[in-house]
This record gives sequence, C-alpha cells and structure tokens, in this order.
Amino acid sequence: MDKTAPKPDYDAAVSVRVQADDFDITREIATLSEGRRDVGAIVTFTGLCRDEDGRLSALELEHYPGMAEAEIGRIAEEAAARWPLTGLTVIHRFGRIAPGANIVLVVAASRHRRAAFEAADFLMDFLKTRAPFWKKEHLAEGAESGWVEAKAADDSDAARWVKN
Amino acid sequence: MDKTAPKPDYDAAVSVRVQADDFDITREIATLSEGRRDVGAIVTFTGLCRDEDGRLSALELEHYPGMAEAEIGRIAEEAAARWPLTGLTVIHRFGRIAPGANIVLVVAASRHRRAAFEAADFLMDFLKTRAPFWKKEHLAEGAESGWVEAKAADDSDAARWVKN
Amino acid sequence: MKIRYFAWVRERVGLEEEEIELPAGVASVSELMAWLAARDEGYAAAFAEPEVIRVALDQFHVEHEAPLGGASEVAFFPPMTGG
Amino acid sequence: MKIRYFAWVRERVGLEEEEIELPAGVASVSELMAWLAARDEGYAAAFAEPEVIRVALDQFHVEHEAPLGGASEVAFFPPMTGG
Repeated sequence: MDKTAPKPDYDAAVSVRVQADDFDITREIATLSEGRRDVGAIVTFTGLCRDEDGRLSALELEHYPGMAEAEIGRIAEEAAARWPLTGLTVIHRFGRIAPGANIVLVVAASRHRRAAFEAADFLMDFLKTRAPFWKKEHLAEGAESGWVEAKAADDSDAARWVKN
Repeated sequence: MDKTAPKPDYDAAVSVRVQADDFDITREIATLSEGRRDVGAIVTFTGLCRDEDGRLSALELEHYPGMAEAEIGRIAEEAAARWPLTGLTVIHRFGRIAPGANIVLVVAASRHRRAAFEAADFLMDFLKTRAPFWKKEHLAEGAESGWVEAKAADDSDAARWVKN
Repeated sequence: MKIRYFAWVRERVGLEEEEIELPAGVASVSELMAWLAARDEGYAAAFAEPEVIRVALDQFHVEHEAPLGGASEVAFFPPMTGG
Repeated sequence: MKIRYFAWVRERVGLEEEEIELPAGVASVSELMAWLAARDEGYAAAFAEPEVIRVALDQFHVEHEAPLGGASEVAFFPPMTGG
C-alpha cells in the first residue's frame, strides 16, 4: 500500500462485486460473521426479478464495467464511514435474469441493529440512483420491449439521506 | 376453519416459530420466494450473540412459552396488515446461546423494497419491547452474571412507529 | 388462578408458577401485586419496585390498573430483553 | 478521448464506444453533447432531450456544466435503473 495514501475513516471490511453469476446469501453472511464475536446484527437486502404479473420473460441488465464497481464502492465506503459497521458486502449481477432470480444483494453487519438497517437501506437507495446499471424488459410473448424508466420515487428515497 | 372467523386483513404468508434449534437463512428465504415471480425485495434481519469484548461466555434466553409465539404473532400480523408484504417469517431461539450464534431471524418479502425494509425494522423494534424473552449473561470467567437490563433506546425505537 | 413468574421475578419469588385463590378485595393487577408482596421476603423483593414489573393476563400485556376479571393466568416479569 | 454509450443512448448512436478528437471550442460536457447531436440522425435522437442524459467523466458522475478538462473517458447514458 502507498504510504502516503490516506487511511480510510472506517473499520468495516467492505467488499463489492459485479458479476453474471448468482450469489449464496448464507455464504455471504458467514463471510461477515464467522470467527467473530462482536457482530450483533446482520441485515440483508435481496432484490429479485419480478415477472410484473406475467408480462415479463426476463430482464437484461446492462452495466458500465469498471464504473459499476467503482461507484458501488464509493457508496459502500460512504456507508461504512457513516455507520459503525463491522462488514459490508454488495453484489450486483448483470446479463439476462429470469423472474424469481436474484439481481442484487447487500449485507450489512454491525454491533447493533440500527446501523445495519440504515446502512443497507442507504446502500440500496444510492445504488438505485447512482450505480450505472440499466434494465431492459423482455416480454413474455417474445417481443423485446423497452428500457425500464427511472422512478422519481428512487430519487426521493435517496434524498432522505442528505444531512441538513 | 371456523366460518365465522374474521378474514385476516392481509395476504402475506405469516410464520412464527420459537425454538431452541438454529435456523438456516437461505432456506427461510427460499420458503418465501420459491415458485413465486411477484417477490421483488427480501429483507432479513439476523440478531447474533456478542461476547461483549470477551466478557461473556454465553447468553441464556428465558421465554414465556405460549405467550412468546402469540405475542410475536400479533406483532407479525400488525406488520402484515400495515405493509403490502408477500411473506413474513419470524424465528426466535431460546436456551443457551454462545457468542457468534444466531438468536433471532426476521424475513420480510414484498414486491418493493420500502415495505420489506420497514416491516423488518418494525418487527424487531416491537419484538425487543413486547416479546416475552429475557437474557441472562454468563460471564467468561464462569461466574453467573445478572439479567440484561431493558434499554430505553428500544422503547424510543418502538415509539417511532406510532401513527399520529 | 395460575400465576407465573419469569426471569429475576421468578428467581426472587423462588417459584416458576403457583395456583392461588384470589382473596376478597383483590380485583386489579396492582392489588394482586400488593397482596403478593406482603407474603414473605422473596415476594417482597420481587415486587419491591412494582412500577418496573410487567404483567400479562392470559398471555396479553396489560397495565397495572387492569381488572383481573375472569383471567385464568397472570404472569409477572421484568421488562423484556429478547431480540 | 474515448466516448462510451450505454442503454438507449448506445442503441440510438449505434456504437458502444468511439475515439474522438475534441474540436476547438468544445470545452464542457454540454458543448460536447451539442457537437455530437449535430453529427447525424442517430446522435441527434440520442441527445434530443439532453436534460435527461447522465454523464460520467473518467467513471465519476458529473453535471452538464462540468469542464472536460483532461478526462480520457466520457460516458453518456440514461438515468440508472439498477438494484
């Protein structure tokens, strides 16, 4: 490590992965808790592909390689600096994802539950509005439908975290 | 089912268990999501036993059999009536629990993430203040220490959810 | 009427549960607590600070002012610390 | 300077990425968008509503007013819909 690099202002083990493969939630939780006796609370968020009442056959997730990891990493580091976490893992998948399959996982571990809940919630709000991923819908009838539009609700969710 | 029983005012599959055995988070998530294509968000909360910086050798969890299940069930039904959940599972362990081991699990599934986050958070706040469980600390040196005291912060956390 | 005790209330009373005949004049939870506290030193220690004791009637939380009514089971315990 | 396009911006432009020589007078993100929009119909369609386009310079989000400076990579894309 560069001796002149600033020390990060948090202690949490932060891990960010952008991958085509699925993930195993129990294994990701174990990575943050095994061999430790100081973790009191683990919150996970899993985002799954819905079929939108039968309308969709799949989602195609496009991403900006490099920036996707970097931007999620910046959000994760902000969360780790803001809450007293012991660990934070974020995994986002790309490529074709079928209804019922996993898209994204956040695991936040802390001594106490409030920090773990808030950090996971914060991560998802900013991941939605800042991480460079785009969803294209494939229709059940086989026709390729359009790109999912960003929701104003996601911007207002993210705005909840701005400190006054 | 009794024909005169009122229909519950929610659709979620609600499951409450109070048990000595550990639980498997991936299996509990699968129970709420397998074979479904309408679940978009699953939030889990896992509470674990901390060793309090080496001070504790174990926690002993006493509970009120019957009322523990009933009271968690009442909290879970209130959450299911308040948020549009697709499923809600709560498992609380009793007996001797070693540092690093699981104590409690909440799994909340919904179409969208806000409901799943809020329901899991609500469940934990009321479970802490209303479910009849008591923790006794066993010290690392072998001496039996006292009962854990209730925290004022837990009451104020629960008070966040009172509607004005 | 069955009475159940949990955590340090149980330890101080020295019993997990017992059956009692409600004496005349004991109609509310707080009256029952005062009557129990007068029984012996263990009960007195358990109910020394009645304001911190939580109560359930037939497995529902109630306030100290609640009438005992026809409840078949009363439970006394400290503030809960599960989760 | 490398330019990258994503999602429907990529589809309308018809390219994933390209290398360009910055013309004189193009110093900010918004000036680059205006210059690209004038190239052909595909670019014009991609940048028809410039206010909805998001921009990253060297993989950091920036506003349209940002100077291009010495950035080696500019990316244009719609509002993000991951998560």
